[in-house]
Amino acid sequence: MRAQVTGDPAAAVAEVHDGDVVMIGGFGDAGMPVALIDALIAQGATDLTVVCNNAGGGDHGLAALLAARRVRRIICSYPRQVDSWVFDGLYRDGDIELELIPQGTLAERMRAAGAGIGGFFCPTGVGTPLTEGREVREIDGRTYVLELPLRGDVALVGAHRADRAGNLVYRKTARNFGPVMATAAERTIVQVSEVVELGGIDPETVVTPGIYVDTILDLSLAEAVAR
Amino acid sequence: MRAQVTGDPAAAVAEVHDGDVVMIGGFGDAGMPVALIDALIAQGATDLTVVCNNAGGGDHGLAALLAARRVRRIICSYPRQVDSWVFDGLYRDGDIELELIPQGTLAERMRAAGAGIGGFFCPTGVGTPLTEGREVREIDGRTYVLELPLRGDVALVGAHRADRAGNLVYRKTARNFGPVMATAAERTIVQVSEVVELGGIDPETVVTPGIYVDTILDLSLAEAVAR
Amino acid sequence: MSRPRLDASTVVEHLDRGPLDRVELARLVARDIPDGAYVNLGIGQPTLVADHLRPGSGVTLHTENGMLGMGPEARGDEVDPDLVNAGKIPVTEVPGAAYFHHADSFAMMRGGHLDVCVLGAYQVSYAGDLANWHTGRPGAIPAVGGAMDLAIGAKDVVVMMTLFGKDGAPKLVPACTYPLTGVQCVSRVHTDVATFHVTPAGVAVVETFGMTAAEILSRLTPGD
Amino acid sequence: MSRPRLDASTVVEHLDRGPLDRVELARLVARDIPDGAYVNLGIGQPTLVADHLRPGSGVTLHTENGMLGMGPEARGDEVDPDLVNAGKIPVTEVPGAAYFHHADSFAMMRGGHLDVCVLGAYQVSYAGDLANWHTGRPGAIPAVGGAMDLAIGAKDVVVMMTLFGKDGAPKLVPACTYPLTGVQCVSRVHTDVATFHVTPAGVAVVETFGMTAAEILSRLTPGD
Repeated sequence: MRAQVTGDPAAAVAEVHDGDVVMIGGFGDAGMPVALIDALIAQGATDLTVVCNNAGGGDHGLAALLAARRVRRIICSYPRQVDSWVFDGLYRDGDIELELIPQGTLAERMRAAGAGIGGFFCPTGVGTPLTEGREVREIDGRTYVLELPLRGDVALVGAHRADRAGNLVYRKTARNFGPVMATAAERTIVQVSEVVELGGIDPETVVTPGIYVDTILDLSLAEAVAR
Repeated sequence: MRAQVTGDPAAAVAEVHDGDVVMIGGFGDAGMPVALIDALIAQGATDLTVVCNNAGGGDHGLAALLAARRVRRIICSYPRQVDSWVFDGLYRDGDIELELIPQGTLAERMRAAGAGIGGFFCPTGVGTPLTEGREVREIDGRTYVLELPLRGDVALVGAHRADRAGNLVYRKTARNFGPVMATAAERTIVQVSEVVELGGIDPETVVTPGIYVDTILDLSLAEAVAR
Repeated sequence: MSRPRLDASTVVEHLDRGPLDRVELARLVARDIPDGAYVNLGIGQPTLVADHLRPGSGVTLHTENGMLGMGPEARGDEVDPDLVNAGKIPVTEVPGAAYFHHADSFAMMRGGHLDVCVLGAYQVSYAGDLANWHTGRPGAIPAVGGAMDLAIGAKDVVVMMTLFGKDGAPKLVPACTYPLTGVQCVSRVHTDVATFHVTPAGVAVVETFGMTAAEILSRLTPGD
Repeated sequence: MSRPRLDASTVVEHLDRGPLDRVELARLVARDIPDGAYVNLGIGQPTLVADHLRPGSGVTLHTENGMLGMGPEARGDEVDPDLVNAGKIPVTEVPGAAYFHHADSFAMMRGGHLDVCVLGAYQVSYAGDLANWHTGRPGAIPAVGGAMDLAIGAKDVVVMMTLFGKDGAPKLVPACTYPLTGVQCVSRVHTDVATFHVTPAGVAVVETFGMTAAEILSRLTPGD
């Protein structure tokens, strides 16, 4: 169904529930949907499983969500950063579960979820501790491990611009996980710097078609509301 | 390695060999690389396996390649068209082999080849004659059939515009199979209406990154040569 | 598999009229498409449904050859050989359209993101099996296109067909005799004389046109 | 697994000098990257290689967070928080760049389309096994990022490291004791004192710096 546009961050994340699997876009801070995360913290949903490439840096965004103790488990490829002290502390104290997945497998498992693929044979991580005990198969002389789709209840995505049909474009490497998470989650909530009228995005340049977008937080409206 | 640009159709297809698996872009005539196919007919390679959504229409392009009896086997989803008389005749006379694959599975098998996926469990065609006798698996309550990657020796792709780094953009629904075939073939040969300098294509709008492109036939040069 | 079930508590019989013609059938199918839905209309008769979508319904049309926001068939100067629908007919784009390649387009279909697809059929079984790609006749050249992907992909697979063939044989059958397109995938069957919902318990007649539900049932199961 | 093999017929010994420093090592790695190659440079020391690519070499840099045509680190006004490399350091784009999402970026890597990747390592085995993501030390927080994808994806996986650890222990070993990143994936090992090629027969020393091949071999296999 057609995407809804709002300027109210609270309304945008109203339907996130305790125990949800929440996919959060971004690679470090690039593409991280900070306004949506802040709204989610205020909203109060807890016992979340977060899927995100990193485990947050500094004290803002995902790190703030972790610090608020809303996340039971994080599925990511690279939790350790110079400024990942919030995650590091929780992890060392046993207060958060970590599932580590190679970055490309993380992306591909979400793509599989979005693309209706039941599973795929992946060469990444074969013979390493990260695929230990898993089903392997030799195909055409190469060994692969079976990977299953990774689905989300909600995706929080930071994009650059949307049109009223929900089509999205991103900026530079802030594109990263947003497009694939938008396909993998039951409900996709996006924050953008502006929403333009139909026709305002060239159809040849759309990165995420509107079919994958449920709710758009228009930050230009949100700022107007805040003022 | 960096893409080579040429205005000479013969040079563009010089390295296609007898027995090659040749992927040919296009959905009907939209995106069909007719100049490259004509050059391939003149070049003479034979005993080809062609992967293409359709089996050619009218007497031009792929139909002409079939009429020249260069194709032993065709792998496609939709051979039958109102004007597919060339294919129809060859097929009825037993002069061409046909492997029929659901359109999305055709695309996904090529994507798998390009993406290093060894195989994937696909829900399409389960319980139908097109997947009879194949390995099936129930995952999460749904039945899937195992599909394997589909690789090409060569892909012939019709795009709209290239830059000197080989980045491609397409036009409207002529995009179709080109981007995925470019990833699935050992060598990708593209025809474009023009090649622009570096910086002439916005990096945000590139559909096929140059890494997937080996040879570019610049039709504006080809016309200049022909004149 | 269970027989077609007649749920008398919900059936609406339109007996003051004859069967639906093609245009009326298209209009009926269009009526059942929710506002804001993403919809794929199959080649042939289903294409007619587009003409009956309410302006302002916010329905977005998908064409499997790589587009959301497909507009009406192109006329005159609008014809662009690079812009065609799944039947290779030149079409137009509406504002807010998006193009994507074939792997992405079928990921969208297979991944269950389309709300509705409308397909023609040779046969639908009481269990919702669909046969619409191949007659299986000797000499017929098979072609499947995107039919199997649509059948398993869309949230709602709606079939549009006449209920009986030219020879009078029902197309809603206990088990398909034609090669299958998909298994237990159809959710609704719109025909000229009746509309059926496919449920886990079987097929329910929900609306009839020019015939009573009892008449339809007896013609569907003449041997009973 | 076979021992490191010394192929005396091809080794070049540079004995009029000491070991390579970090800059010299980066220059050497850069020298071996073919013109026109698509290359991913791992986080840390491998990043230095970019500074030594010959202008006009036509080498295109890939960063796994979604870009081909990555330029040098951004300075001053060039810094854009939306444009970072795999180490989250602000970078620039060169003309002819392209952006793509993560699934597409790793499809490119996993699909074998990158010509070369250059990675740091804790250990490389004689068979070309790579360990570079986790020390396995108690309390260490594991993080893998794109290391495993690069290890199995690039046509040539080139390792850059010192040959011996601070404690003198060789990092080129009969079998890795650290958790593996990839199995039999390394094709070339560039170190401060020697360059090795990994072949199906084992590891061949091809060039040395400040030590003879014989010395290196004896330090690698002290127990022999």
